Amino acid sequence: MLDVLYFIIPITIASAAPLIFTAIGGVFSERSGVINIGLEGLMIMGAFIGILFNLFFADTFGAWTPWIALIVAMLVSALFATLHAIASISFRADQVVSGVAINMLGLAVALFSVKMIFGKGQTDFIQQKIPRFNVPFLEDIPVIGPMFFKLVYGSSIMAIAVAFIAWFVIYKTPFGLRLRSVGEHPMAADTMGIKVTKTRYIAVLISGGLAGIGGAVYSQTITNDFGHATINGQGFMALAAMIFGKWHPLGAMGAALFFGFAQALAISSSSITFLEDIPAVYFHIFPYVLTILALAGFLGKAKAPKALGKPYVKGNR
Amino acid sequence: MSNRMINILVPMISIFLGLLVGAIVMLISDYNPITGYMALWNGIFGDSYAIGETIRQISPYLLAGLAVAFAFRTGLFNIGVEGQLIVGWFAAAYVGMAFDLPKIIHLPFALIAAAAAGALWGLVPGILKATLKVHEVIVTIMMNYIALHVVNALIKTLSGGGFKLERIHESASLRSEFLSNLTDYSTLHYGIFVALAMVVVMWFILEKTKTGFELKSVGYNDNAASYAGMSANKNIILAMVISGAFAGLGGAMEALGTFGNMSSMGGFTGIGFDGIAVALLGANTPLGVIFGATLFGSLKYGANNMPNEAGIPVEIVSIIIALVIFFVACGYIIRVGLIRLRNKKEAK
Amino acid sequence: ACGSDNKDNAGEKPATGDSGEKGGFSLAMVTDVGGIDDKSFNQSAWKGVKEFGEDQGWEKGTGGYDYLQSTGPEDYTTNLNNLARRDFNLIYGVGFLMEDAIEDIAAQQKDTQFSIIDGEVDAPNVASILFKEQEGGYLAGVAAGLMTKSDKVGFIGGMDNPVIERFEAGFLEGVKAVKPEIKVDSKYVGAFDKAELGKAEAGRMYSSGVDIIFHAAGGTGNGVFSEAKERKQADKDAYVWVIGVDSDQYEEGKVGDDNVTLTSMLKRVDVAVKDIADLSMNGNFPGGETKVYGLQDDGLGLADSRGAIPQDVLDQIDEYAQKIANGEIEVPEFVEKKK
Amino acid sequence: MDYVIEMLDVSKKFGNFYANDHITLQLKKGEIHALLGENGAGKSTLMNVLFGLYQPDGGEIRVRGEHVAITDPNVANDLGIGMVHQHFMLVENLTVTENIILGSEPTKSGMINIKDSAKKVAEISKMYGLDVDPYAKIEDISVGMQQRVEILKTLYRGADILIFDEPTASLTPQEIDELLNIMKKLVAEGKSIILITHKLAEIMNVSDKVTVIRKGKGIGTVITSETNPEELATLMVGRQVTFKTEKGPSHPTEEVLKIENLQVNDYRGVAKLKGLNLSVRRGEIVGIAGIDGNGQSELIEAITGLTKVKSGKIFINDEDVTNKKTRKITETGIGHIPQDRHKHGLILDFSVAYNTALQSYYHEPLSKGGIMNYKVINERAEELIKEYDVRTQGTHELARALSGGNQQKLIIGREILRNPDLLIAALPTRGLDVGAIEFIHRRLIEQRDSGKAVLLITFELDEVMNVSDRIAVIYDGTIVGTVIPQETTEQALGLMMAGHSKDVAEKKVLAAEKDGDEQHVE
Ligand SMILES: Nc1ncnc2c1ncn2[C@@H]1O[C@H](COP(=O)(O)OP(=O)(O)OP(=O)(O)O)[C@@H](O)[C@H]1O
Ligand SMILES: Nc1ncnc2c1ncn2[C@@H]1O[C@H](COP(=O)(O)OP(=O)(O)OP(=O)(O)O)[C@@H](O)[C@H]1O
Ligand SMILES: [Mg+2]
Ligand SMILES: [Mg+2]
Repeated sequence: MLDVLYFIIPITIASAAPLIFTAIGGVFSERSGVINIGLEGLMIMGAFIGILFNLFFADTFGAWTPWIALIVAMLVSALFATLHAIASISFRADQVVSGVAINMLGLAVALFSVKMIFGKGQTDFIQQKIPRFNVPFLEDIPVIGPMFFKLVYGSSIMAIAVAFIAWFVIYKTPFGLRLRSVGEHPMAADTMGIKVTKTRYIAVLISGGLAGIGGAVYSQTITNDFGHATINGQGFMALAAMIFGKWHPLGAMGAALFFGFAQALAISSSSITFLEDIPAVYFHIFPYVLTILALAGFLGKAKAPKALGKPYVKGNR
Repeated sequence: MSNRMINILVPMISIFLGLLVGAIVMLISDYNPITGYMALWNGIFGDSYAIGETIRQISPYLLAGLAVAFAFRTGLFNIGVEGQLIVGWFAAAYVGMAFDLPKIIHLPFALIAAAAAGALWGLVPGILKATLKVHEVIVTIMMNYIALHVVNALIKTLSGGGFKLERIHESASLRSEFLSNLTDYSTLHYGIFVALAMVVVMWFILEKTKTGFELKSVGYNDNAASYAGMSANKNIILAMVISGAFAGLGGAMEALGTFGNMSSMGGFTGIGFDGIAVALLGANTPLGVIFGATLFGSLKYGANNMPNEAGIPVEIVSIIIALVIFFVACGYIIRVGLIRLRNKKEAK
Repeated sequence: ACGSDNKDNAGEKPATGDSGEKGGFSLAMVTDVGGIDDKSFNQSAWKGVKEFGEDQGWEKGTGGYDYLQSTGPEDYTTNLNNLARRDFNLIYGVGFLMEDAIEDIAAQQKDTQFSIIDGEVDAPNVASILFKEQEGGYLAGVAAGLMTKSDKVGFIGGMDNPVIERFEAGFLEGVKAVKPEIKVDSKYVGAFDKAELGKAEAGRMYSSGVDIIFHAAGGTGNGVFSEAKERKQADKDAYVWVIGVDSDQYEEGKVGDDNVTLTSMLKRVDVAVKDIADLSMNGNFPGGETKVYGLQDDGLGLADSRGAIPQDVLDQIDEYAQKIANGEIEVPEFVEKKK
Repeated sequence: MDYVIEMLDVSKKFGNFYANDHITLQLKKGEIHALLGENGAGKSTLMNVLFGLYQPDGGEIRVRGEHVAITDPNVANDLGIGMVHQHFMLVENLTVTENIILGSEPTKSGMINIKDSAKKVAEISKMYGLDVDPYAKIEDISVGMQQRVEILKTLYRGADILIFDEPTASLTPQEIDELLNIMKKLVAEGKSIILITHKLAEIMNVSDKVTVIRKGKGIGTVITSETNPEELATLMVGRQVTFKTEKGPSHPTEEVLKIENLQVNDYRGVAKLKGLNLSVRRGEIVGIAGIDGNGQSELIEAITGLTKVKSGKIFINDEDVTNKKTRKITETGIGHIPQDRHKHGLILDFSVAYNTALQSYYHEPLSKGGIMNYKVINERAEELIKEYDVRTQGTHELARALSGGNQQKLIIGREILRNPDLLIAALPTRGLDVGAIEFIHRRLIEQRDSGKAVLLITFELDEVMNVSDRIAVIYDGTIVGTVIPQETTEQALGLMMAGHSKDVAEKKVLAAEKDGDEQHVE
């Protein structure tokens, strides 16, 4: 039993990390009232930029490369998210359509660039990956140590830290209060002198940045190169995690961990002897079915920010 | 400039802007935009074959768009059109191959099977939403993956370990000698008529029937709807079922028309996700969906000719499609610009 | 209006009966979604087409050699048709998913020759190309069986379809031939593009003591490599290996100065493509036939292990290869279902 | 000059329509200046211009003599202008304190200093007698407290010019009294107030001056002490308005609604109705008087099947309808004017015509065999609009574009035209101008006179006294007593609403009167 946990928990955390970043990005955007279904496209951009930077600067930065690549991916994806911000905040575009366009555009631009730069459909493999390491001291704690602190990715720790930071920012700082008020009742915020548009822009840019990191973490821990299938559906899973987590950063983290857990559970149980005769398809659909059951079972209704999806127009009721 | 004029101009200008930016991208990457767009044009309208294929491509988009739009009208976001379409595809392909019936029975049977499968796939999130308030977006995303894996497993079982179902019988096919000959052997099939009929059905349901009145009421204000004695829950389920049925029929287009069978799927078709854009581009109205699907289908199909005729990589084409969608979404700002222009003119 | 004045001839001209007699010969291919550089059969097929064309001194494009990429299954027929209309003499469709499309188009474009890779189509103007993946898989199995220290090896497949099953069947046989008591952990993740699943599955296998994994899982295999590399990086002495598939995946296995790629099972689509092109150009197009390429025809093989496999083991593998080639060993196509 | 605010010749256009057409309003320091006008006259618009939410299309604004351009609410805040909006500007899922400090949050090392803020909020609230719970969430507190939060928001920011846009529309009589006292206190401290209200008594009570606008145009400014409600109403509407609703005696016959020992819990499981009994007969209007939150909403929801009844029975025309479906109950002959017209009464994005069909669309001839007949629906809507004087550009206009008064008339028309045996009218005149109120009252009485039963739920003592034939006072989930309006006083009613039984209340009132008389004698 313990053996199974030793396997499941690290995989859960590792595969949840990219989702955590991205889902929390989603939390920022949607808490400000802007639907962001473009998370997938933003992740793609991040995954691509992360690999690109890593390949080009591995010689310059050595072991620091993957970390700097995360930052660069964050910046580029944030820039890319500006498109979504302009369309949905300033131009009052339908936020869902704009997001769909972002998804298409992200993939197309990234693949086109890969073709132009590498002359082929996918990049080379990076050599400076995000490393796994053992957390000193903590790894020696019996039971817990090997589960949580052996061979962990720095990026996983970051993801969990980001979730807590996001919680702090959203619930404890003036910016967070303004963010929430803008997403709930922008006119009220406006009457209090809060710049609704500016706040929403910032939120969408943050979501772009975090999704970019999410993508870059994914590509630098799991695929190690970038191609057309590197990110497929991760962004939508992050979206689901965000809603599952009730638009709360820690909730989103929990949901992402849950997805990772369901996945790991399916994989590990597929090797249990007495389950061997069960057709593989049951294991393949297990994580998704489990998610639905979990939602139906005990998590109940999620309430979206009230002004979600509605462009703010001064003076409109 | 009348208001009607503006309504027509806005999408035109959006498409033009998308193409313009696309041209710049082509220029930057050393391709000739004129050749490129000529190829796009020829790819869409170049000859009867191209036209036939373009229309063929529009059919599933129409249905996917209707599915998304219908759900939206009741206040539901159905991201699960993709999965509903896949199970519909499977059901139609299965009925098409497994039975041998006269066409007059077989074809409708296959279509109904597809609609029913899609409806069933929509029913699950519908029920969960209505009874347990589970958010339909998550459930439908999960249902997409489940559809993919389950259908692949079914195909494997039914084909005795193979990767595709047998071809459907002629009696279940939407393919038409006549349409094919008319369009120089394109795969154009009768599906487009099914799709257009569904546009009418959606319009009819929403605008003419009691059910439509209730669905819209719940969509706009479920509190007021239940005050008026309507059952919000019943309508949520109904909307998801009808939406799923449209999506399932979208799958039937592929099963009974374009492909004539079903192979195991390496990934999503993408049609369901594109349906979101199709629906919203059309403001969730039946007529609008025709516009959105035509735009999407034409670009998507015509784009194939850009690498073929002008040697332009498909990725640029995807960039252009994305840009067009993007600018169409930004139609509001273009409208504002046009109205300003008009007012200035009138002032003079 | 401008579209009709200056029509591009290439795109407009319908297929005519005399396309074969135009003096020259030309060939083209339609790729699957992966495109011509998928590090898999599309890439290999394009390599064949390109090399053949270059050997003849042709240019890329109409009248020489070319390809069209599909963005989804709905593009197959159109792309095949477009190429046929551009008067290519021989057109390849890459991948079994293209069977139906080729069947349709071949019936319409009777003067064009088609060839389907990995699939079978019964039509007079279609040559079908199949591979005995099981033979390559067998060699991979032998290599794994001889190299494993833990007597536990793994197989990770993408989707469970007949082609991938041949890889698996051969691999299982190969391992068994070396040492029947070696345990093979064999899993399909259900997708070719889910690297995170490949990684998790590989992680499970390595943790359970498996030391060599053979993958036939496309992009999912990326995850297998990254798991192996991480283990290697964390512990330079770790004994973890991956056997690549389709093309030489040595690059994928690099981790610092080490490499986790034991070898790769090559599937030489390029060899088959060139073979058919040759036959066709010389008027011997095997229309209506199915050509099955095996070890004997150089259709399959193992990549250079670059020292990862010692010479004496290589010699043993060669022996097996010999036996397969001359028919002494017959490798089954299907996995014997466990009861 | 000692004007703190001067709006001179201010105009504001929406499209080509003048919502404010050269209006002038001057506010002196330390005065309460009332702004009066019919629904849709342009009061809110004018104030939104002053607060920087709208930009004027003409005219000048001076604050303390200085010409200013109020480009957004920030500027207004800086100028010391605070506004309590007609529709509350509160973020429902935030706490009272968070709403108040929003936009100027005190921080301690990057974190919002909630503790200090809450303390400060508590201080200010104590200073002005505005009782709030700093840590409560807005969605959990009463409308009255929300109102106080709105006021605190402006005070917290140090505003000394306060705009109140219809602050009393949704308050109970007690809360209104409190609020008016607070306003007096505020001006006594040197603050200046612009007050919008439709209730002339309030204007007479607290204001110093009244500016009247009609259809976007300024009609003039009068000194409150030199005018009377009748004159104001005439100025505002442009014709004579009767205040006391004319009505003859009632002739109640058989019972339409009978409620026995009704118990209802709210969604949290808290008991809201605790054994309520009630009976309403044909030919009478029964008023339910009570303070908001004593079970009125639950009572209506239970009767109409919108919530589950825990125990007890409800009969309509002798038929047991307890826990039946809403549709079923409506069919037995109930008409319902809901208390929240935007939430329940209308589908704002539907056309006026569609809204008129909301309760009857499934009947012939509006629909037949599942198919709607929009031609008939439109014709009926046209009739309804005419009969109920709903001012709209046509049946195809969206309900959203109608003013509150017209929306209300639409709902009332819809419900009455269904000819229900029992009409439930919940706060039917909230936020409406005197003209509209008069109209609605007349309709309710007509309904009674034609032999129907009417159940009127209201927080307004005036209304309940004028319109009802019988008043049942609700307190804490039960009816504490039933009185006849002519035989009781507002004071007695008030005491009963605070939970005293009828006898106790009447005795107390008598004692107080005696007290008052005696003091008078001395
Ligand atoms: N955002 C808007 N867009 C267009 N027209 C508007 C808008 N807001 C108000 N109006 C118009 O301005 C007029 C005045 O509206 P306003 O809200 O100022 O009325 P009011 O006097 O406050 O009414 P009430 O007593 O009902 O609150 C309305 O008749 C309406 O037609
Ligand atoms: N978005 C809008 N577009 C056009 N006119 C509007 C809009 N919003 C409000 N109005 C107009 O503003 C006027 C006043 O609206 P308001 O909502 O203040 O009415 P009200 O009587 O105060 O209603 P409430 O019962 O909500 O207080 C109405 O005449 C209405 O026509
Ligand atoms: Mg107003
Ligand atoms: Mg009002």
